[in-house]
Amino acid sequence: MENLTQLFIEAGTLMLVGMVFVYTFLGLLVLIINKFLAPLAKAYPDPVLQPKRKPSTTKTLSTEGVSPSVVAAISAAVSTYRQQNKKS
Amino acid sequence: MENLTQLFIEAGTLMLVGMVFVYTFLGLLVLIINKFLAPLAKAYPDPVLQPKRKPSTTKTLSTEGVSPSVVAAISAAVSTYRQQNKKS
Amino acid sequence: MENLTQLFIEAGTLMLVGMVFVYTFLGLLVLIINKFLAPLAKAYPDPVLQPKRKPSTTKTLSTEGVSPSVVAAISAAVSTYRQQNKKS
Amino acid sequence: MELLNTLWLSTGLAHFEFGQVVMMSVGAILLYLAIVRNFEPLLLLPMGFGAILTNIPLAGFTEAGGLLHYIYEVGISTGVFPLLIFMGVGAMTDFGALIANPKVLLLGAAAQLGIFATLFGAIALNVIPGIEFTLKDASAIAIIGGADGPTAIFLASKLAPELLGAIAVAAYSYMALVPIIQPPIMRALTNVDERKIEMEQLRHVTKVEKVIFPLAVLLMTIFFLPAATPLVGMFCLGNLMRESGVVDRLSATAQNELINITTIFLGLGVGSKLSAEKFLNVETLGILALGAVAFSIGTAGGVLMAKLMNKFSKTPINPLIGAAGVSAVPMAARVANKVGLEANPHNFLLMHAMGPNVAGVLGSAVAAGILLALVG
Amino acid sequence: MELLNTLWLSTGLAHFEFGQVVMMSVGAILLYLAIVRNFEPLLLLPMGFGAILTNIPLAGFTEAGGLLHYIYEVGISTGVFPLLIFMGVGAMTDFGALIANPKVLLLGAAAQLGIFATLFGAIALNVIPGIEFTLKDASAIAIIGGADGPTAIFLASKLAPELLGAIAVAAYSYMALVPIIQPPIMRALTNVDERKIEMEQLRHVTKVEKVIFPLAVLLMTIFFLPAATPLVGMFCLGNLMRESGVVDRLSATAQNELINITTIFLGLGVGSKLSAEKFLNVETLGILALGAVAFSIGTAGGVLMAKLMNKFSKTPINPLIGAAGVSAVPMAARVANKVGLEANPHNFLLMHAMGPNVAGVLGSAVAAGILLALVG
Amino acid sequence: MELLNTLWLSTGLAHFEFGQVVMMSVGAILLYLAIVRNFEPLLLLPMGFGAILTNIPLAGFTEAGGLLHYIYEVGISTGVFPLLIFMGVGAMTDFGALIANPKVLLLGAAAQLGIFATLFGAIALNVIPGIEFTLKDASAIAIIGGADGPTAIFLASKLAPELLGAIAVAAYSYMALVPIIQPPIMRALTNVDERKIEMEQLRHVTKVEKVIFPLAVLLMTIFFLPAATPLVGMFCLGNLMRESGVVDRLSATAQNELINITTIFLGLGVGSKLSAEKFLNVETLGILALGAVAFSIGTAGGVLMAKLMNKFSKTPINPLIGAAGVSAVPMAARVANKVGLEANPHNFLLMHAMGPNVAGVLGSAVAAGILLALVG
Ligand code: NA
Ligand code: NA
Ligand code: NA
Repeated sequence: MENLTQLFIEAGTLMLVGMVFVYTFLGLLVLIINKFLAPLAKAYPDPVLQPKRKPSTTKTLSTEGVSPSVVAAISAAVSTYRQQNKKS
Repeated sequence: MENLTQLFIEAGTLMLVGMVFVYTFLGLLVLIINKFLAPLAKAYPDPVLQPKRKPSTTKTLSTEGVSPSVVAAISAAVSTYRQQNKKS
Repeated sequence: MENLTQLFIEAGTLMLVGMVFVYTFLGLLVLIINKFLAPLAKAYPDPVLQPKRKPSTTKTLSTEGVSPSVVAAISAAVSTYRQQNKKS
Repeated sequence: MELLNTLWLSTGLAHFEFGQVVMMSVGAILLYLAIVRNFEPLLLLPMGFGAILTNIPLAGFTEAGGLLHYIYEVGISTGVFPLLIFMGVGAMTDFGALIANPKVLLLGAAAQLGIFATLFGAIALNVIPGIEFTLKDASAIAIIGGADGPTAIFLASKLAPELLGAIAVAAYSYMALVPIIQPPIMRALTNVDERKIEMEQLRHVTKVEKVIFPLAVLLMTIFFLPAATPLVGMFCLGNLMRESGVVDRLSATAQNELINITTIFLGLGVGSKLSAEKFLNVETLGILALGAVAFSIGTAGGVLMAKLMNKFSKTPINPLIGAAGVSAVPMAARVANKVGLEANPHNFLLMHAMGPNVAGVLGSAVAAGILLALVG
Repeated sequence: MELLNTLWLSTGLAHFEFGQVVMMSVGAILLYLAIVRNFEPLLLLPMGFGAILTNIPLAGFTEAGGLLHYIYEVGISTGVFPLLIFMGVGAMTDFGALIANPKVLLLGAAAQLGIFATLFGAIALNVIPGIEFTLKDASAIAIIGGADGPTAIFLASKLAPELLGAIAVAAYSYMALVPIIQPPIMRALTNVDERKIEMEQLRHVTKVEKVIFPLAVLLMTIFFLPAATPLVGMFCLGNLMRESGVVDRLSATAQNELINITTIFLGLGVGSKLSAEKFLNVETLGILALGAVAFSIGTAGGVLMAKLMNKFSKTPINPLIGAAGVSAVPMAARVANKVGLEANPHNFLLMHAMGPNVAGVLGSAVAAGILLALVG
Repeated sequence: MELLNTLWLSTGLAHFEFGQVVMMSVGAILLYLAIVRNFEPLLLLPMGFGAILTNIPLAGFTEAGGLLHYIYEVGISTGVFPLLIFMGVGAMTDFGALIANPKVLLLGAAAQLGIFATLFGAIALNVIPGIEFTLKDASAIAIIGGADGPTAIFLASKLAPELLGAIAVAAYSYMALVPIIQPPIMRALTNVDERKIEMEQLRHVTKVEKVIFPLAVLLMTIFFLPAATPLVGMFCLGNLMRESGVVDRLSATAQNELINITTIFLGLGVGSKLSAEKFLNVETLGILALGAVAFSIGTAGGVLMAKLMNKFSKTPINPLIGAAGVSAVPMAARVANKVGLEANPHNFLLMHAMGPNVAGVLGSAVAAGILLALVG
């Protein structure tokens, strides 16, 4: 049983040392992020990318939200027609 | 020549035993499929999937089959224009 | 210093032999290409492939270059409207 | 006649031992869990299959010259396969949620209580006759509480290779069982009001932070725990490849083909340790029991720590996200999100739980390093 | 002057032996067959290239420290590469057609006559002076009749590594020649009415069946022929990964990158066995002759069995699909389809021929297992 | 207390040596160059990371059983990794521009002056106390002038493994510096009129030519320089897989996943040679100095040869494309294009410079073969 007691003591110490170490390690990491990384974010912000306007590929079924090309086409067609009508 | 005869006997036996074994093995597999797998097919049929109707992405060049959004846009544009004309 | 002189002589010879060999090797390759490969090009020309005309998938935002389906739809809509107006 | 006898003796039927039949059933159960129950199939499918192959009489898969023997020796006893998996996992990990709210690292620390308490428990099991765990064995078993497969396999291959099969089975099974194990514990330790707590939206994390972060983690590991640098180092290498943006083709390969190839081999190789003589004993039962304890204590540790932090924090912390500190990425984070939604249908905790979730990976790698340094 | 002499002595021209020149021509012929005639290019291209590299004087590709030496020792003498290929092939195989009409398994059995008759033939060749085939040699040669590359390479590496080069060349060459070898035999053994027979549409096979099937095959192999479990097991693992649907990323990698990488190395490694002293002898001629015999007998066996079955079957069986039982997937099935269309332009046999085709893969893996068990 | 001491002794802080700190800084600088300056990141990122891992006290990455030890022994000391990279590069190389205008091969030959002059220079450095380069060392250093990473690593691993780290660092650094090193030399050796020279459009190259070309190169290497066949052979195998069009899946894998996996390991393995005792000495400074000389002389050699050829050629040759003969594909070709555009905004030299660029790869592989044959 002596041996087992010895093992228990070792395991208990290991538990204690281990948890303290893990907390210390990750706690230090919290500090590092707060002290060094977060300021970096302000010093080197991400470059503002002009959001490449991807031609929207969503298909809309309602009248609202029609794609710009369609609207442009219709405006052109309608105004052309209006002018033709005026002339006549 | 004795040695060769011996080899021939061994090769012949191997041929016989081999073919019998292959037939037995694959024949048993036939049985297993018929007795065990085929009934499984009835017990656990494939789930009937609602065929996901993908929005059709084909582009049409004729007037028929124009995509709904375009039709909606045009209807709206034309009816707007019609109302404006009426007012004037 | 004797040893170093010896090394210099070896290095010099190596430089000479190496450059001559590289030139000879790649020079021979020039010959081979001119004498053997180039004639092969005439003997076995590439088969002429009918270029598969991919349907153009570019989307345009300006009125010009509106996709054919949109134009077709608008023409149809407008001409329909025109006829309706005439009748009324 | 002699040939027929040879033929009979070359069938499996003539040579089956009881233990092999049982172990092939274990393999079949693993396949069932993987395929039907969708329990961590990426590893349990090849592992279950490997377990079956290993126990085929006469086939010699694990003897010198056998396929699984080569796989094990090349990739697992050297530790190479778990490290490559770890590199791939690093390349798949986004530390954004953690960098945005770094104090959740403490949740990842708290959940490692599962590991160290289990170590104590494993030693305690020595009172049972038939079980004799050394401190090395106990450490290898305890790492199950890290809820991280490659870490468990790596440590077990170094400290207790003869227990590797049981440890890997326990680790992956309980990882798959996280949605069953965790919620009762989470509900027992919190009240509804706590579970309803909504957290503030996370700030944007810049590219520079994400590139520096793996290097900072590596540097700290070098300073304080070199024994953890194989695991942490490969993880950080993968993450750096991902975030640097200059080696996208390497990052893509590490996340896909390389990790896939390695996973197939890792599963088969671990399965090769599921032989009757190594698995069918009371120690395996002990390991399975300890694994459940480890996950439970880890979960409790994370939740209680989160409750404590919520008391002192300026911004509110939902204690449920503490449970994600055990890692089991991303399952535990999803569980936190689900339990949170039950209490408050507008409370989306997923992103907040990803922080402690990846912190848990770091935490258990650090714990593995401590065990290697002090026990190995 | 001395340096110039050293330079001359370091050219290949100063060291060529006649055998090397001949073997490099053999390599060039393999490249020609692969590139211009499209004969099994995936393996014949690297194999032909490997044959050329192997025979370069002074380059030492197959000596200790040489690239091909490493490839051969790591992947071929261990059997690892053919087994990985087999896993990939399993992941690419759809057993649906076979499960829907299981009696075609008997066609896959019948076509293995090509293997066992060739074994007898190889022993018979011993009457020719200069040829001395042991039973092991004869078995390794006979497996050419299996019309399955990885099986042939695996068995040859175990039973007769010194014949591996000739056996692999024969196996892949005749597999590529299937569209030339099979049709005359098929036409000779059937009449037009038989070739016109239309077969009933196959029933739908469910996912559950497809998942259970590889496990059933593995179980039978374990019971009756453990010696075949390396080949059959890896094949079934690949197929299970495919059909289970839970590890799609592993299945995709096994079917693509992993099998591609292995194929490059397998081809180079096999090519390294195409050295003059191992290939340029009368035994190689014997092997090439026996290979043609093996494919012919296998084809005939399948067709005749199909004719026999057609007499007793309730549903009609077109005898042409018996020829697909030699495997050579999917070439032999396409040949059956093509010859069928000649007789009846509305008769599409492709799906029906896929059943015996994949049955043939199982059949020759089983045959390889028998040879390993009884002769190895 | 004892445990705390063990814990302290297991931190890195207790064991750091000065050399290790310096070498980790070197690794950090390589990472900086890769990530921020975009210097050959595919190799410098894993190499820099490997350098850091290698120098971690207690971690044992390069000791028996360590990850980097395995990687180095398996892939670099055998020469396998550089050869696989070379196969992938071959599969990515289009020789069209070279076949269309074959005389640019002479530019690729001229640029190899960088190699052989540096060999002489390395021997000359022996006058400096503390530097003692043997002819083998000098040859391994000289190959930096080939401006080709895998060739340099392959040759260094054969001739001077203890210098491998410094040689690889120099080779990749100067390759990345090509846009800075070359333009001043190019401008100094040419006048504006020469730089304005427009070249005729290249003829179309057929598929047959492209398929025969790698075989012709291989045949010549077999005849005249077998020692170069490992490098040239694997390169030609990759190119043949690409151009033959019959093994597209193998070619795709060689160009992507296989080369990516190998690159990660090659970088780590080379990094493992960046240990203090092997790198921190006056020889490394010598190597870095010689590398700059090598690139400069190679560039000058190519440009001067192009000027000479322009005098005798029927069709005009812009001397700038001679600089691309050092290889450093495709950077050097882009530099030639850029400098050309400065003098004449309508002068697009890129395609014309690709010819000498790929010729330079062949040229330095041939030079490596010569060094192996005469010095190795
Ligand atoms: Na964890
Ligand atoms: Na077969
Ligand atoms: Na070069």
